[in-house]
Amino acid sequence: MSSPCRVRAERLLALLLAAAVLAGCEREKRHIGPSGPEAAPVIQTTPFVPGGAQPLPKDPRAEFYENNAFEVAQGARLFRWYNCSGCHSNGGGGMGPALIDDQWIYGSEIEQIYGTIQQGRPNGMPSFRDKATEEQIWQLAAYVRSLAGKNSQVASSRSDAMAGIPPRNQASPADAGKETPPKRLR
Amino acid sequence: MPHGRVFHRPQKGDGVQPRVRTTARSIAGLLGALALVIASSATARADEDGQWTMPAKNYASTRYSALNQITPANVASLRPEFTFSTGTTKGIEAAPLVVGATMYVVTPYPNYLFALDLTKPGAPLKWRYAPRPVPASQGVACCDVVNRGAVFWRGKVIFNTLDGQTVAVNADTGKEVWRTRLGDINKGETITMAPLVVKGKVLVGNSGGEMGVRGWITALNADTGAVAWKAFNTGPDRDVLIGPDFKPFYASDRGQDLGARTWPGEAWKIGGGTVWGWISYDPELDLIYYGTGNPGPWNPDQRPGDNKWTAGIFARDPDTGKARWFYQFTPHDQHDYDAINENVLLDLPIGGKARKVIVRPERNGYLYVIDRASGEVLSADPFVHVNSSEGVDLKTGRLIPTKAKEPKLGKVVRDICPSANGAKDWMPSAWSPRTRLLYLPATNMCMDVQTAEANYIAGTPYVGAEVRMYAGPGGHRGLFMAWDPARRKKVWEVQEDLPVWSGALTTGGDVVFYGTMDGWFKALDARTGKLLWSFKTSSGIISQPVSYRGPDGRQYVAVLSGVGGWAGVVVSADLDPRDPTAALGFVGATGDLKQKTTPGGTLYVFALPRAR
Amino acid sequence: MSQSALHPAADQATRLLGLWDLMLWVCAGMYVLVIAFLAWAIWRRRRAAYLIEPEVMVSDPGLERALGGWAVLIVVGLIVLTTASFLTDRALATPGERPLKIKVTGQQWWWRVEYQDGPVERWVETANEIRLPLGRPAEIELASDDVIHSFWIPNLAGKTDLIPGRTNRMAITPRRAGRFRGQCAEFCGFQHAHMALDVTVEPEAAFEAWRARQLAPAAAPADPQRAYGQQVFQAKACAMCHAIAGTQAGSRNGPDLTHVASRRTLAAGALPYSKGALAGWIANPQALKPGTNMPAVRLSADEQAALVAYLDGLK
Amino acid sequence: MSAVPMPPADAEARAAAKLAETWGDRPGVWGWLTTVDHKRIARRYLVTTFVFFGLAGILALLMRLQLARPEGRLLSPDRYNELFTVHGSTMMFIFAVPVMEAVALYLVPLMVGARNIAFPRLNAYSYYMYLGGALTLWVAFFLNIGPDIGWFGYTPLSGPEYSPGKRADIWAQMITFTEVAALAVSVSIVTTILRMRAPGMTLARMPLFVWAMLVTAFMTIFALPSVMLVTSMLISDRLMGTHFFNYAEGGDVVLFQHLFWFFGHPEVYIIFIPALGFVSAITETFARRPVVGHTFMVLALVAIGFLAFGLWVHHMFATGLPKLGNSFYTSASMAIALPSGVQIFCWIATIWAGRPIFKTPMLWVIGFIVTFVIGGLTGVMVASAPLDLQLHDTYFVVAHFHYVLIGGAVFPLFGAFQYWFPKFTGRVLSETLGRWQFWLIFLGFQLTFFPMHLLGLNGMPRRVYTYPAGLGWEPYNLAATIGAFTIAAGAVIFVVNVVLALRRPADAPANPWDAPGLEWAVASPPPAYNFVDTPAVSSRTPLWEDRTSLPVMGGLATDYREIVVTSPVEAEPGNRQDSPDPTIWPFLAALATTVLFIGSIFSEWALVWGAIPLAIALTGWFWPKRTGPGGAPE
Repeated sequence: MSSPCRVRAERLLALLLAAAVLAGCEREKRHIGPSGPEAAPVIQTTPFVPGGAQPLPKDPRAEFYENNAFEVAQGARLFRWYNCSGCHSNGGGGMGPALIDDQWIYGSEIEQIYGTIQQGRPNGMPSFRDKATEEQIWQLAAYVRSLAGKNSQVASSRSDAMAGIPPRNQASPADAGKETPPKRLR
Repeated sequence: MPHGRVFHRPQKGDGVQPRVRTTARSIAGLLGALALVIASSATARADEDGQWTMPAKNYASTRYSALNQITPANVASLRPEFTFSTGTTKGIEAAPLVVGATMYVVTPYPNYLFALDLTKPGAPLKWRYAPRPVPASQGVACCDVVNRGAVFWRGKVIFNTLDGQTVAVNADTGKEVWRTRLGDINKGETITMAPLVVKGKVLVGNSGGEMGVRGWITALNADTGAVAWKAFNTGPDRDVLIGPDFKPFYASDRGQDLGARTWPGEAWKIGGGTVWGWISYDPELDLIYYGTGNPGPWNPDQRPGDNKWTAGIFARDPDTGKARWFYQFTPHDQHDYDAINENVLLDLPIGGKARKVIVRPERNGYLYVIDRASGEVLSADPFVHVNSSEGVDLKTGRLIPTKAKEPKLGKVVRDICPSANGAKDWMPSAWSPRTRLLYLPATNMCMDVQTAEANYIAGTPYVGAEVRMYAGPGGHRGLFMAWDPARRKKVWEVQEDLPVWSGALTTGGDVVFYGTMDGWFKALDARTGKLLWSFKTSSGIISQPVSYRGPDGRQYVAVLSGVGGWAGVVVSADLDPRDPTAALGFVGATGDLKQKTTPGGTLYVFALPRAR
Repeated sequence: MSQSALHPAADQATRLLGLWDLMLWVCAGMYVLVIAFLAWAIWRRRRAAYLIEPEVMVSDPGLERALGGWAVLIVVGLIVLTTASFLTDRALATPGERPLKIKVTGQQWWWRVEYQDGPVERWVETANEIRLPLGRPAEIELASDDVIHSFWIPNLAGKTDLIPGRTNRMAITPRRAGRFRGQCAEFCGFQHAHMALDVTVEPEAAFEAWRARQLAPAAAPADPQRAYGQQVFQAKACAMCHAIAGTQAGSRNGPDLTHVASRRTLAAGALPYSKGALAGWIANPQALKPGTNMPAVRLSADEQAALVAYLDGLK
Repeated sequence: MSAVPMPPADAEARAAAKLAETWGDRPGVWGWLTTVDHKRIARRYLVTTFVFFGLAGILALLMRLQLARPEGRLLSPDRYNELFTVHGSTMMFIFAVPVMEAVALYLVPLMVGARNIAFPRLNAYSYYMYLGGALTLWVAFFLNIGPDIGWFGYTPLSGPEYSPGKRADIWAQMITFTEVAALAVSVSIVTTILRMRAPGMTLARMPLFVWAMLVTAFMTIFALPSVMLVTSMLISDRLMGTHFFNYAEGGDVVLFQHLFWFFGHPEVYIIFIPALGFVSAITETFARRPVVGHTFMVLALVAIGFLAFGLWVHHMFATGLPKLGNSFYTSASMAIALPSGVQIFCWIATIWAGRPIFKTPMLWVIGFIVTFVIGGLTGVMVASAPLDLQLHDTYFVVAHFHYVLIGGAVFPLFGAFQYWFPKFTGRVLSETLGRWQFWLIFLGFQLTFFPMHLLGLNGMPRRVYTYPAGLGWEPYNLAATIGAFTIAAGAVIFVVNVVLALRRPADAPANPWDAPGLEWAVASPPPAYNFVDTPAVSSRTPLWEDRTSLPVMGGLATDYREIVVTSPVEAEPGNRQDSPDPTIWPFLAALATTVLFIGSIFSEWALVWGAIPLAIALTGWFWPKRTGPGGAPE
């Protein structure tokens, strides 16, 4: 009853499935243990450098935070908890600029967003340097990227709240510039 | 088709000619009250000097200029005389001032003050003054970085800066005379209101009801800038300057320390009640009147109780600041119905007697007529579609909230009318003693609200609500109407597609002016509401038009164009209209504005062609 | 401290224990009958040989009559139990006189407790602890801010869920003073296990004294170190989530800490309160309660000591 | 002691050879993939379900290790949450329901005297779907993407805000997989029972196990769509941002619970009612007499089937629903004790009136009664709306449903396995090892789960990854852990027993227990065609009726797959019908469905693009067979 072909078929299926989901493994990791101290990334708001163009400095941690669903979800929570939503609403902006569009005053790279949150910016963005841990700033930055559709594969479709913007897990950076006015409700 | 539709409210027994009948009735009403008209208070009938020295024109806040060169007959030939770019891209809510032969224009952040020389052709710049407010103050200004104007007082132009300072500038030289820091942006305090000077005291109040500030009004010595008194609008009686003279009309406003006891714990310390709107003054009674903003946060569950003294009106002694009476339009406000609107001081025949009243079109949707000596509400009538409340109980003075429209934590409560900006926000109305009508700009919007726990983190928003606004019944978002406060009814109304966010101006020529958010500056017949003239300006209009007599003796009308404000911040701050909750929900209603106008401030001054 | 439905300290739990006793005896009786019958059936013919020709044509009128009797017995038993259950349910639903109104909000993974009793100026907020005056009914309003939780103090009453978007209510009339433990009873994520409530039933006078103390804003820092601690609290991430009445801190993401040192547990019952435990908790919350939303905030030794001293002074 | 009738030997042999050729499968992998033989598929189901039973059991042991002592630090809360979710989900969706169906798939056609099951291709499809679901869950679990939301997956914890990533989607799709499989099986079983019974097997003569499966299959058909619906709504919320469970936008989190338990409660009976069938069959054989009160037993089964749909709210008494409504569900929940009590009585009465032989299967039946009655009585307790407020979501409930599900379903299943193992494999399991297994598991079970009643009453909630010391919970937890490992020892003996038996030659007689049912009329294991000639039935216990021969009905074709369709009530032969040939299409269709389901975890477009290969596979599947006149192939 346990013929060898049966085992083989199962293994094949398992392999197929494994291949399908392995890619998504990293973004499912949930880091809930204690975390060690971290250094801030190098922050540079513009790629314009005297003496010729240079790539923006990349931080090795950026990848992890940006492509991890759990970290992005933590960022979404902090976005509400730390009153980011008070100024940026659900990403459409208000007292602060919109985050779901494709305009980035201080840069759209996650390291640059980290810098904006951590350092604050002179036209009204407060500095969260001591107000949030490094990990939390990464999480927030990763969530902000998801608002712009930069990492929609790890974004949640919605929160348990009033419907605001279209589902972020469906957003792509290409949509970010499009500003179709909302249909009149009612 | 940018022009609004004229809509005549049907009258009882109306036949085929409503317009004629309306006019006839107005005239009949006028005749009937002739004696009273003559006896009308000086507050509403100042002798016309052709100047415009304070945003509301006069202490009674009528925004009525008796100049009468421009009439319904000739208004069609109004044409721009000169323009002036402010160089700003934010919403301009201010009224230009005209003193003598100089016009003063104050801009939104960075709060430039320009003086224009009206004696020369094209009114060239005389001087400019830049107060240089802290840029970070932009980050704590709810609903655009506006400024609602300056005031002129004895050779000084006095105005407030976004970062919480009051500045007095020499009107001739543009040199700073004094500056006083009143607000702290790290607590979320800004100042956007236009000050008023009464008996040598500059009255200033703070903004930031969405940031967890504690509202106050203060009086500064107009010569030195020193604080004469400061009254908070929440907290114990000594802070509110409530003493033995305080005699509110209604029992619910009487008691010890209500400003603290109608709040849980120390919530009153961050409870709002700001003063970012209009102040009026009655020299006879020697009282100032001003309204207090919404209680904070918007989530009402965090502040059970009546939340005194927010969302109400104070009468105070201008010399000492001592409160005389208070009336709360919206006790325990649940929908951000700030009560900062203009108080138009009139003498009206009510019940056969002439009464000194305040006419107050309130954000909660009711037009109140209040005895300004006692604080008694004489009438309160809805002037737009209202379902957030069922009416005002005139016995107790209390608004009767609709149970089904009360926000519930976590739940979305739908179709609350009017929306958070109210039936009428800050944009002031105008009263014509000739037509005996109040001309009021209004909005027709409803909203969905979801409340949530608000976190007080100093310097960040303290709201606890998500809002999504949209057009009310009929689909038009704005209204401009004429209201007869004595007969307590609407006489005519014009429906506008976009919210009407500009103030009103009426003149001795029986013409009414206002602007629309897509940039049309309009003149209507004051008696019928008929559109007589319109002009498309460069940006949306959300400011207060004024009229003055130029050095050449001609009547001018001036208005600042420059879209923004809460209603227009979607354009001025380039918000994303895909988020209907953006800008506290206003983007839900005005998401299409970006396709209709662009930001940028310009002064427009109009006049009739010179007689040949 | 006790967390048991078998040692009731309130009317509600007592009624439920009564119902439990009834159920237990009725069910035990039934069980004894069944097992006795089974034992009899087994012993009756136990020496039967294997592979006996089966009986095919059988009729069992006697057994079928017995079956009828058994069915009647079951029905009677069920009627008794259903009636008892119904009556208990009714009794639980009856509100008491002069109820003390308390609102409990469940959050991942702690409890916000608001005493909404009397005029609003007398309202008090605390976290993870409930004090109840002996003999006075408490009416508890239950809500949730995130996921479903369940409010359960077995010594006092049965559980009721806290459901986002809904408001539930329950009544508790404590009859015995003492300290009890409550716990979240609906799976709510990582730290469902560490979401406990410290419940004290005490005489009304003691309760009022406690409430008066809770009503006061936080004590001003008594010495320079504590004053520094207060600055640290305000300057660092602490103030982003916690409130301390009488100071600038007013965030409601985490528990209100106005009188944190007067509580007997920390981190929703994860630790008994002590200055040392507080220091350990602040230093590394993720080690003690993995997954908690409290982050480990980087502090220097001085800052840490000052902060702990400050918080420990908030009696 | 075969009771098969003896026609002329050579004719019989020729017919059998022809039938074997007609009904047999191609050898090798192709034959494995294309088979539609209900027995082969059922065997696959059995092996797979038991593998996952073992795996889920290992998870239980890990949880018990964690809880053996207070403040255990063996597992992180995240890991623990995954463990109990995967344990519960596996036990409910991947073990309990499918294993009962597997036994039924094997036995029901034999018991009703049919050549194959109705819709055999659907049946083949169902297995691949089931396997796809099981692998989805477990592969994900091994990749550390195991769901961590409980087997019940309550919103909002399972919703888009509180379950980031794909964990909850994997859980939801696993359910869709397994429920598609279960629905396919149920449809096949209902049709087999109602239209393919041997002539003369009227409903009144139908064995109790077949009755039990008929009720179960109907319950499945009515209950499972509810859970498929609710998990699909959940996926839709998570993937597309719909608002079914968003209380803020008019959705309702409690709606999830209603829909889930509308399935979830009948689910318990879907697991438990087949076990009642096992118990009836075993009792009958080993008490050496028909079950007392057959009619009452059938009525009780049907009554349970109906009542089971009226009690789902007793899982939700703590949600604050209106009190009067709760009282209704209390009454209904308690009422189900009556049919259960009647059945218990009938079995004991059968033993009492018969001459029982205490072989291992019978031990399991006695273990079942002793254990299950406790579970039933605690069920009465938790059915009481007010009392449930103390017991709900505590270890009392853990104890209760393990008494019901292990005592009430797994014990009979082990008995059934011992009992029917010769039929499945042609080998008899060892009695000695069987008894060791019984006693270890029975005693280990009591040691594990009885203390949990006390834990629950003493306030220990469920689903906690650790607990503090000092609340008096330590000894009970330690006992439970020891008990759990005792059960594990019993399970090891079971595996050893099976392995040893399989190493022996297949020499079991057709009817080793001298049992009365038709399944014992064929060889052990049965040939591909089951019966040479369709039996004709005139009694509830056909093999006890005439000890030497079984009347048959001849005339069915032997050169192609032909079956006889009988009337639903009286089982009168009606028309003949073709039974489908082996085919690869169900496998391909299952593959296409798997791609669609897995794809729809990631994108709703998978529904669109995945439909194309699925449509192709189904077209191939249903492509009309070219048939000549009279139904014979051209």
